[in-house]
Amino acid sequence: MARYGMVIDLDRCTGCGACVTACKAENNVAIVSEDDAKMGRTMFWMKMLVGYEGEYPNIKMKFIPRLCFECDKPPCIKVCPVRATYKNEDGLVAQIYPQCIGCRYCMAACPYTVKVFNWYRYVPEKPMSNCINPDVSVRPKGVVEKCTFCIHRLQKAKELAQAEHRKMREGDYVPACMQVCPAKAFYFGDLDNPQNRVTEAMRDVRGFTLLEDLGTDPKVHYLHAK
Amino acid sequence: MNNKTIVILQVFSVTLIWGLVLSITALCIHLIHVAYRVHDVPDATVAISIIAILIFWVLGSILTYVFVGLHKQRG
Amino acid sequence: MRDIIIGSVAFLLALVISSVWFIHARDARSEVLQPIQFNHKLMIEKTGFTCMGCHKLVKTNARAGIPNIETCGMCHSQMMGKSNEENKVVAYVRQNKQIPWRTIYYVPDYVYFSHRRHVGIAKLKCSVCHGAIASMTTPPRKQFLAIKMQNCIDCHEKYKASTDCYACHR
Amino acid sequence: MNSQNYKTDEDEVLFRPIYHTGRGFYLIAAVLLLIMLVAGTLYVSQLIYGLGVTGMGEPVTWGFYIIDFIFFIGISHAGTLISAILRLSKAEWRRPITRMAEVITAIVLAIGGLHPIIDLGRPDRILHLVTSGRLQSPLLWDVFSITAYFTASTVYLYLPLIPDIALLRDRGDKHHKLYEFLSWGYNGSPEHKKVLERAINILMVMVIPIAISVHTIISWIFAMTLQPGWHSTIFGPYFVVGAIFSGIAALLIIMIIFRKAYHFENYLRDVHFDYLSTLLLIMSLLWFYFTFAEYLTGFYGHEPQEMRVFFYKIDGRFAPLFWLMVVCNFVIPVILLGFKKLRKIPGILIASFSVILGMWLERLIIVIPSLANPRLSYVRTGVYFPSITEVMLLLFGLAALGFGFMMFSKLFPLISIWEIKEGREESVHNVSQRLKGYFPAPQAMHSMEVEGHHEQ
Repeated sequence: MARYGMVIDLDRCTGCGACVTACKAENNVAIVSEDDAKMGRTMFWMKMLVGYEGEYPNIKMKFIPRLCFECDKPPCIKVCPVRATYKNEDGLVAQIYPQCIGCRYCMAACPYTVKVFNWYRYVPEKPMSNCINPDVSVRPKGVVEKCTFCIHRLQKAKELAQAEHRKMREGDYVPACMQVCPAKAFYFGDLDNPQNRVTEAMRDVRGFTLLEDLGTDPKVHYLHAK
Repeated sequence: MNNKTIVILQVFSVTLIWGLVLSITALCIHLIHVAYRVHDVPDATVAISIIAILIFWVLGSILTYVFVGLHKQRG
Repeated sequence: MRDIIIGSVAFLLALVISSVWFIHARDARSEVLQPIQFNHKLMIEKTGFTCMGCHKLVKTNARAGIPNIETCGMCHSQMMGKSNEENKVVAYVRQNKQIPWRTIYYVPDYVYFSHRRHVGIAKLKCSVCHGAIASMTTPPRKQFLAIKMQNCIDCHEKYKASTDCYACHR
Repeated sequence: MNSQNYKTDEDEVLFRPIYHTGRGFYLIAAVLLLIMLVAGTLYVSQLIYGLGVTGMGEPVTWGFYIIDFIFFIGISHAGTLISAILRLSKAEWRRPITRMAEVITAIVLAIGGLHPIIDLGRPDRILHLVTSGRLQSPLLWDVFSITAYFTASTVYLYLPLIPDIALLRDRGDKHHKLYEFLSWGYNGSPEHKKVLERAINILMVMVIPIAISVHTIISWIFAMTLQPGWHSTIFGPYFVVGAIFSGIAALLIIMIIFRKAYHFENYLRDVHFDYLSTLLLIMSLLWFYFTFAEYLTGFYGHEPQEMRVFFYKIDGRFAPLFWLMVVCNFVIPVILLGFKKLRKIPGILIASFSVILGMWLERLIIVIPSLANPRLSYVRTGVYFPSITEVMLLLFGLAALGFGFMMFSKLFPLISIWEIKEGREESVHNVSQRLKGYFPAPQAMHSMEVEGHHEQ
């Protein structure tokens, strides 16, 4: 079984936000009203975290595209009371919407706060309602959702590979955020395959993960020269 | 409503607690079964269920003990 | 005391009624009537078509594909027999209007179901899910194998297919 | 009403609330019902529109509901635990207060147990807990422990109630059949007494670990996560201490209110309030010790993420609430209960209310700041302000507690009559016997009996 992971090169990232937009469009992530946004209910599976380094006037902005880190030892799955979130055979942390009872315990347990909750049933308004991706479900109200590494793409890619009687190749399956990145800051693929570019990038000395000391073993690594 | 109905109702109320106890037991066994099937830390499930089942069985037994004790020496 | 009895009886009654209604509402889907009483059996016998003759995408696509009037029109641009139902098809073809078939089998949007996976790769027979549809003289009115997760899982377990939720849920 | 025959009963006052209902009762009941109705309507709107009607957002994904959940379950420790401990330690002064404590437990547990369901985004899927529950999740531990505690405390309320029900049955006035049904044929014979006593003895030993486990497990919901401010080993005992603390305060409030309303002055005497409030004072000190230990270790370690939460609490947005909590939970009770002069009914009532408020604030201060300051420091600090729905559902809980208590008082005596009678008949003798057993010297018998009165 594969073990999908990602490397994001922060030195390449310009903070343009294409990944954020692509993710929102690809995964039918709801666009919330202004009032809700003020209450912190904005929904991002891929979020651009902005950090500031240095003191005025020598401020350096730091952009960190943050998606679900698909941890190898995820703290969120331990607490789920109904197995709505679990680690599947591809090493992805699954989030099964029809199973979720909406207790939001996983959200409280996730140290990276990657999960978002459907506070309402969001109905896309007119122009956006034409842009629903049929490959991805529109989540009902009251369930937790998160980045899936574009699992619908994996489902299709696996099936196509099977239909063509071959193994999955690198590049058969990439998440939307990586596909659109103009700076080519993303590497993605099977971490068990040492020939992949992603495994190569993971060996880079610049590599680090967020909150490494928690021992969650995120499968999304960052590259950043200090 | 005569005395007989009352006694029947009383017996019914005791069976209720046993219904709870047995359903909790069944639930625990079911959860252990599921945990084994999906390989999701079954030993922890077993440990927790043993405690839960034990507590409920003792509770049910105490209530039954009282019920039987109060009815045995009736009249 | 009487009030209590009446109250509890009413409560139990409400509970029974609501649970019966709940179970009933989940199971019994009203039957679907198609605009044309299509005869699968006759079609297969007369033309020698297989299922794939009309449902062309079944091996290569997620959806099997319902033939459009262009497909029907290849033969039925004029009457070939005398049946009343064929008459309707011809009428649709002549007016160049799609036949408003009604959906019987559907999966919710959070489920990824693909015919390619089941027919193309796993080589399942259509009858596994659709029953003896090839020998039916009228279109099916309801799902042969109800689209329920338990049914999927039973079969997946039987054939050792993946039962990972992420294999189908999305 | 033919209770005239029984007017001679020495404890007639305790039966009175069952047979006589004043106008004030209806008025208060109506107000409480109205509150519950309004809250119920708001909850229905939450069911329809989703949890968006609350003030929760991200990263503060738990709000009032979870706070109320901990708070109410905490209050439930009033009862069974205190009454079990007092029974176990043969504290004779417990006799008039055990029943009230147990009733609080049963009612509050039912209310508290509802809160996680209120908090669910999809309560319609609650059955998933049965079909595919994970016993490894602390939430499921909670489901089990609360169910166990609720069952145990209801049984523990019911068994000591049986003799009283039998008394009511023998009076034969109101709800005769109900009492006949509930009394399980108890006739007060020595055999029956023995059976009941034995069952109560087993139960009270069993109930204590269950009660402690319940609040420990609730604390583990938080402590099992990696969040700063939650991931603490001290949380179990800290929560239990807080729970008993707020439980005693709630018990004192209810005792004072119903003593006034139902004229129980002869039964709930100054000595009971004195002892209970001393217990409250001890718990207040203990609470302070735990709080101090918890925050000092966090502060001394100075882990950056921990410090973000720490300063948010004591110096940031939550500082007023934090210091109000300290005042309510520590300063006020210690002042009011520490001095004998102030430890009178009004002072105790004020202290109890302040403890209730303070303990509710404590739950708030545990839940919200940790969520508002996620570990990942790039994430913005969250804001949370409750919506009217959440506030009303808190009021619903309080109203339901009051209403449930009032309803109970109309069916069963609020003070355990048989225990009072037994105490009057037997315990004076028993206690003096016991006291004799405490000391070896037979010469000092006379002076010791004087002491004995003092002690019980």
